[in-house]
Amino acid sequence: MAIGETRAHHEALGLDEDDLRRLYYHMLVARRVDERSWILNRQGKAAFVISCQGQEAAQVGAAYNLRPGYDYLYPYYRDSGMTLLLGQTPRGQFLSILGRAEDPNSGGRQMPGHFSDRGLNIVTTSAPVGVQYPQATGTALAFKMRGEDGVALVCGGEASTSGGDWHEAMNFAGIHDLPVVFLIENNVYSISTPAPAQVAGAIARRAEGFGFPGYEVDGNDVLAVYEVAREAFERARRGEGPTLIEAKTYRITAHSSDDDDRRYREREEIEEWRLKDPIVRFEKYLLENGVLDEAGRDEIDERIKAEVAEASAYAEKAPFAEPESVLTGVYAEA
Amino acid sequence: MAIGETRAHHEALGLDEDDLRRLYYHMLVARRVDERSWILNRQGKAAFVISCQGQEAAQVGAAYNLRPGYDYLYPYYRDSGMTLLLGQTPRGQFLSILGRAEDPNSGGRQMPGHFSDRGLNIVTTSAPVGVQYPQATGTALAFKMRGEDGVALVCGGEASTSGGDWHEAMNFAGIHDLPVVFLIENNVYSISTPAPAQVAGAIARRAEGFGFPGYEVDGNDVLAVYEVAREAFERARRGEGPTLIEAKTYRITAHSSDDDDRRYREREEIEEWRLKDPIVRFEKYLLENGVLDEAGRDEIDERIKAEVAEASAYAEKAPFAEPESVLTGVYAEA
Amino acid sequence: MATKNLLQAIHEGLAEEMRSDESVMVLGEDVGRAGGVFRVTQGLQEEFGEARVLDTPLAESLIVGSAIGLSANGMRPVAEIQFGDFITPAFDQIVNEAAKFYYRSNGAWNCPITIRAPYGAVHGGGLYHSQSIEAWFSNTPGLKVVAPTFPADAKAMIKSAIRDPNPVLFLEHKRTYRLIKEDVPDDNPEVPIGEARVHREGADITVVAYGLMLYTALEVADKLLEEQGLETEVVEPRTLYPLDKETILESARKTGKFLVVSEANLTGSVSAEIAAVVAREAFEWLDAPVMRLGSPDVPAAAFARPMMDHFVPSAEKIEAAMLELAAY
Amino acid sequence: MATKNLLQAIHEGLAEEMRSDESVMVLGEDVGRAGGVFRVTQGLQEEFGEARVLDTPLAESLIVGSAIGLSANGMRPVAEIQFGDFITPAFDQIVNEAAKFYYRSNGAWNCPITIRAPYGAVHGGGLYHSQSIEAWFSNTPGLKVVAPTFPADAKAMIKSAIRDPNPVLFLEHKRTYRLIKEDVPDDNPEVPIGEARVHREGADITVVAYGLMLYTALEVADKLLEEQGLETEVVEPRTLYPLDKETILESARKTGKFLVVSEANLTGSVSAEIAAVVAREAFEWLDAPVMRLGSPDVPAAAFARPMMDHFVPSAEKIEAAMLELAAY
Ligand SMILES: Cc1ncc(C[n+]2csc(CCOP(=O)(O)OP(=O)(O)O)c2C)c(N)n1
Ligand SMILES: Cc1ncc(C[n+]2csc(CCOP(=O)(O)OP(=O)(O)O)c2C)c(N)n1
Ligand SMILES: [Mg+2]
Ligand SMILES: [Mg+2]
Repeated sequence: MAIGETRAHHEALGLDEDDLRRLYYHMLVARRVDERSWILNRQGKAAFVISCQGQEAAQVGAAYNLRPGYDYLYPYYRDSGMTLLLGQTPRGQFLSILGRAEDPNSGGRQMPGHFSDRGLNIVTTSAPVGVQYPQATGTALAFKMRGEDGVALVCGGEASTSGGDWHEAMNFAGIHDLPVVFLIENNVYSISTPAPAQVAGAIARRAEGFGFPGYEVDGNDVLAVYEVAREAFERARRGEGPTLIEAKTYRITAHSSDDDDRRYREREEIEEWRLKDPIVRFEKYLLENGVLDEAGRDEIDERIKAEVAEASAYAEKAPFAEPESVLTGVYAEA
Repeated sequence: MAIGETRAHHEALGLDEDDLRRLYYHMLVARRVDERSWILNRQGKAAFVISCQGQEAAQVGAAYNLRPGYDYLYPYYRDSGMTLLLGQTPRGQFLSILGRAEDPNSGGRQMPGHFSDRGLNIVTTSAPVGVQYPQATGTALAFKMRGEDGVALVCGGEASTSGGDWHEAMNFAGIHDLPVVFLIENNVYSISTPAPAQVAGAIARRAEGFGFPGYEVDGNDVLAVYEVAREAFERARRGEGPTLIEAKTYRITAHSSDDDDRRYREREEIEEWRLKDPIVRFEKYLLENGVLDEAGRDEIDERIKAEVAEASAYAEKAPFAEPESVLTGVYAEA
Repeated sequence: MATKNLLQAIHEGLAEEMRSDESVMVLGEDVGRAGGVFRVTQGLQEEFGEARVLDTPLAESLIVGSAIGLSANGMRPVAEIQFGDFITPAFDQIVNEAAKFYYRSNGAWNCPITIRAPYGAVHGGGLYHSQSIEAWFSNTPGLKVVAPTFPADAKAMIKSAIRDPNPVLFLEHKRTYRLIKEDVPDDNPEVPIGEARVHREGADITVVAYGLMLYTALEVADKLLEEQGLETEVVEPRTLYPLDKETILESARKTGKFLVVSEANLTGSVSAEIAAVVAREAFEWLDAPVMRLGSPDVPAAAFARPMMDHFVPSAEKIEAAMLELAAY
Repeated sequence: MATKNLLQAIHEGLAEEMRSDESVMVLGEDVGRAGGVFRVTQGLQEEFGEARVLDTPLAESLIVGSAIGLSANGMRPVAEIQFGDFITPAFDQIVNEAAKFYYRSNGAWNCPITIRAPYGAVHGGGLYHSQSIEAWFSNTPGLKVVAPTFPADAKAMIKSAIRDPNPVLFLEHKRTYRLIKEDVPDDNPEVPIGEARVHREGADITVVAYGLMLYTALEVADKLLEEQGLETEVVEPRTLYPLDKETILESARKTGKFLVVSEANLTGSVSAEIAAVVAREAFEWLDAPVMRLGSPDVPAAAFARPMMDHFVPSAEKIEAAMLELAAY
């Protein structure tokens, strides 16, 4: 499926207008939080930013199938679109970006993008790329052992398929028909390395070799992602096993605030992809289908912007953890 | 391709009768050396045996495409059929099995089956399963960088595809069209674990996902293996990239002399596979096609047995390395 | 009450935990029908089924990684690594993941997994079935590394490991699996992680050792008492990380003469840490240099028997070191 | 002659080796057009082409494993690990493969590869862009671990590493990349692997340090000389494995007061080995306990700046330790 127009088929998917507005809201909130983070970075307030921009449709579309606090999510560092959808807040995100004591992910211990939320079953994440895949299969196996219909959604960029962990997990999931959904957000770059130097063949086609389905989907089409992910979640809940989804998308920003992407990609390429911006595309769909009008859209955006401003301001004023706190919490007590 | 009769097509493959006798000789020599090793083990002389038995066709058929000392071989521990074909000797094999100073692989440092021969470009091997795959891609890359037409043949059991190293190497080989041939000797077991608990989907089909060809072949048919491997080697030499070959075969012996396979497999299963013994099958082909007669076959076998007896006797009398020698040779001198 | 060797004691500890807690499970290569290459898990699959005693693919990163994910979803997995030498592919999952789960999530997620790994040189094992792997893991806060030697301790400590809310690497010396039997009562006392054990008291010298070297040290200590009246205090750390510094230091301060023996390649081994702690915190009490004895700095034990025997510290070498120390 | 910082010096050493030996090549993540995330390889791809400066997939085991295979077929690869924290997936290929190639083949195959890895805490790096990884690799015979600190040394040692017929792990402290500049003459003298460097002589106390801690120790030594007339001898190991014991011991015996400072989590760090060697072999000369200072035993440096600054040993802490030592 090539990247194209969002298909007018939400009714066919069983999504009502509230669903659509929810999807839209969460895509936009992720975008606006991200944009604000860059401002904090440019102001010298945030040491590090790593962005979801461009990938919001893939994230929100897939994660919309999760039952928060029941299913498990193993996100990767760009998946703020998912964690915000599940119930993390802009405030929490800014607290994390600024490394404050109240950072819900790590209390300021970890870099931004290292999500964690026990209540929401967002499993604590780290930086080594790919480690989440075997972990997610274990979580899925626990569901299966107990006869529960929980699903583990595990995500990564296309480069996360280059490491052995991805493969070991794919094989294990295939052997035991585990209820796990692998979502690869293929955004064309791994820092500076373009996909052809990273990925041989085609990611989605690899699932076949493990005996389960793999789909390539237009990752900038939130409904298309939702649809294929829904199929995957249902399959997992029926006990039929894993699914691999490769969402073709694009990283609009530099890899992170530490990266200067002019070293390795042309401005034109980015501009081209900006035209395919998943939020703009979905907006168009909503306008065309009468779900939103311009005023309604502006109203949502204003609401989000206010929320983001408040959250950012809150975080900026929030205290750091005590320096000495780094010494504690190394071992859990029985 | 199901396991069946050896197809009468050596002429079509460009193999003459000398080739066939060479193939046969090397399959048989590997078998007889292996059988003798078990006797040494039962006599308490050999601490450890790990066998090629049942896999000789896959090994000799594939390795017959190697140019010794030019192409590189990354064998795995069962590949004595390959190393003997390339030029290692039964004497060397027994010296290794008995851990003697003259052991060509390691001077008694390593367990049997850890092959190494600098002159023959058999790269030193170890025990951790799967490590050879990335190494083989590096070796292939060096050939490619220098514009040489060398090929790296790298081998492992089906369980060696479960670890990440195999996958990382497959991906890298696919990206750069490296001249490497991956040979998986699928002998149904990984120690006690049967293939369905080890391998999801189908190994051969995984190559597709990396953009290069994968073949499943009757691993007990030496000519069939030779044919598909020849195609792979030619492809590599033409600069067209890697090939994956899954040779379906069977481990006739226990995993090793330390293993008691009655814990996990039925005797009947083994007996069934004994009927498909690759050596017996190839013998039948040679007899039917008039390449050998019974007398000729017996003559070869007698010659081999004498050679094996001499080699074993030599090794039994050969000295161990000085105990103190373990202290030296840790670092190479400039 | 029954006498058991190390292997049986660990087996029994596992079985009892699995009986009393449904979330406890075992996973690893060939742990099921085969019962593991050393037979520690023999019979468990029959009793607890294929799901709770799971044969995994040959993929150590997956074994530990999936154990982490199982623990995140309510299970208490015990992962078996077939040989310690093959734990290397799981290094990332152990030191970067399991060990940091609790700290990095600011206490929200913990990681109650146990990783069992046989270690140490064994005849016929060669370079890759022999290594002493403890130093790789003893610079990693968040992880616990235990290496009990005696059967009763091992049974108690496998239980402590399983119940511990943190990841525990449980090391088993292969040559001690069947070396001795001892009484392992049904109501075996608990042995908490983090407590060393004083095996014999003595006023003259201290020897710290674990694994096979502990047995050898105890034998030599008996011999030197008998032959020369030398009173050796023998201390077994049992937990290698974090160390029970107090017990070790107490002994060092008492005897003033300190030797640590381990089978690991000497340089960079855990015995370096033990020696460093003593050199720092018992300095004023020391009557002799802090001594260490280990294997030579070569990759690992060789296959050929005479070569291997030259590698592992022998009773003679231990005796010589003890006498050298005593002579100060 | 030009003044260069550490990063530039390493870059220049690499470039010169690539110019003089066609078999030298660089591979790693983003080393090509991007020139590496720290820019050490910037410009190399333009000069030497895409093959000899190769962007690899994100797969550290592959990076090291393929480097091994390249070296087995005539190349001299320099593998870059983007951050030392991510070397863990390559652990098996490094300690079980590269380090054992020569020994296990009884000298037939060697493995002349260099693995560069930035290490150490840096602001904003958090737990996974901060670790001191040297202890993981300093119990592995067959491997060499070097960690030069000053630019001229680093340039010379990257060349020594590339030319060495053994695998060399080349550690670069991130916070020292641009910290100082010094003259790095074109005919920079060679620095063999395995030789420590005495940065300043002194009769009162010895401080051993490397990486960022070396700079801090040198500053504190200057300060204490000026303020209190304390004469500190500062020794930099430069090679962490195997150690230059002679130089370290000579200094310990001279001053009788010994402190080793490192940024690694204290317990199980390389400084344990250094302390153990001194405690064993300089005992008779010691006037004080062998002291160590390191980071606390917590997983790694935190993200938030105040938390990170609390983690890394500060000049104040180093000064306090030196004064405590001097007071004996
Ligand atoms: C094991 C490991 N190696 C290297 C890195 C450094 N690194 C962080 S993100 C990244 C690129 C990942 O690319 P991709 O998976 O495509 O995700 P994207 O950033 O494009 O979303 C790299 C190399 C890492 N975090 N972990
Ligand atoms: C990384 C690693 N884990 C575990 C082992 C122990 N081990 C040795 S051989 C083997 C089974 C390998 O099975 P397969 O790849 O199918 O080869 P086969 O023995 O059947 O020929 C195992 C588990 C090992 N050598 N390396
Ligand atoms: Mg990407
Ligand atoms: Mg097999």
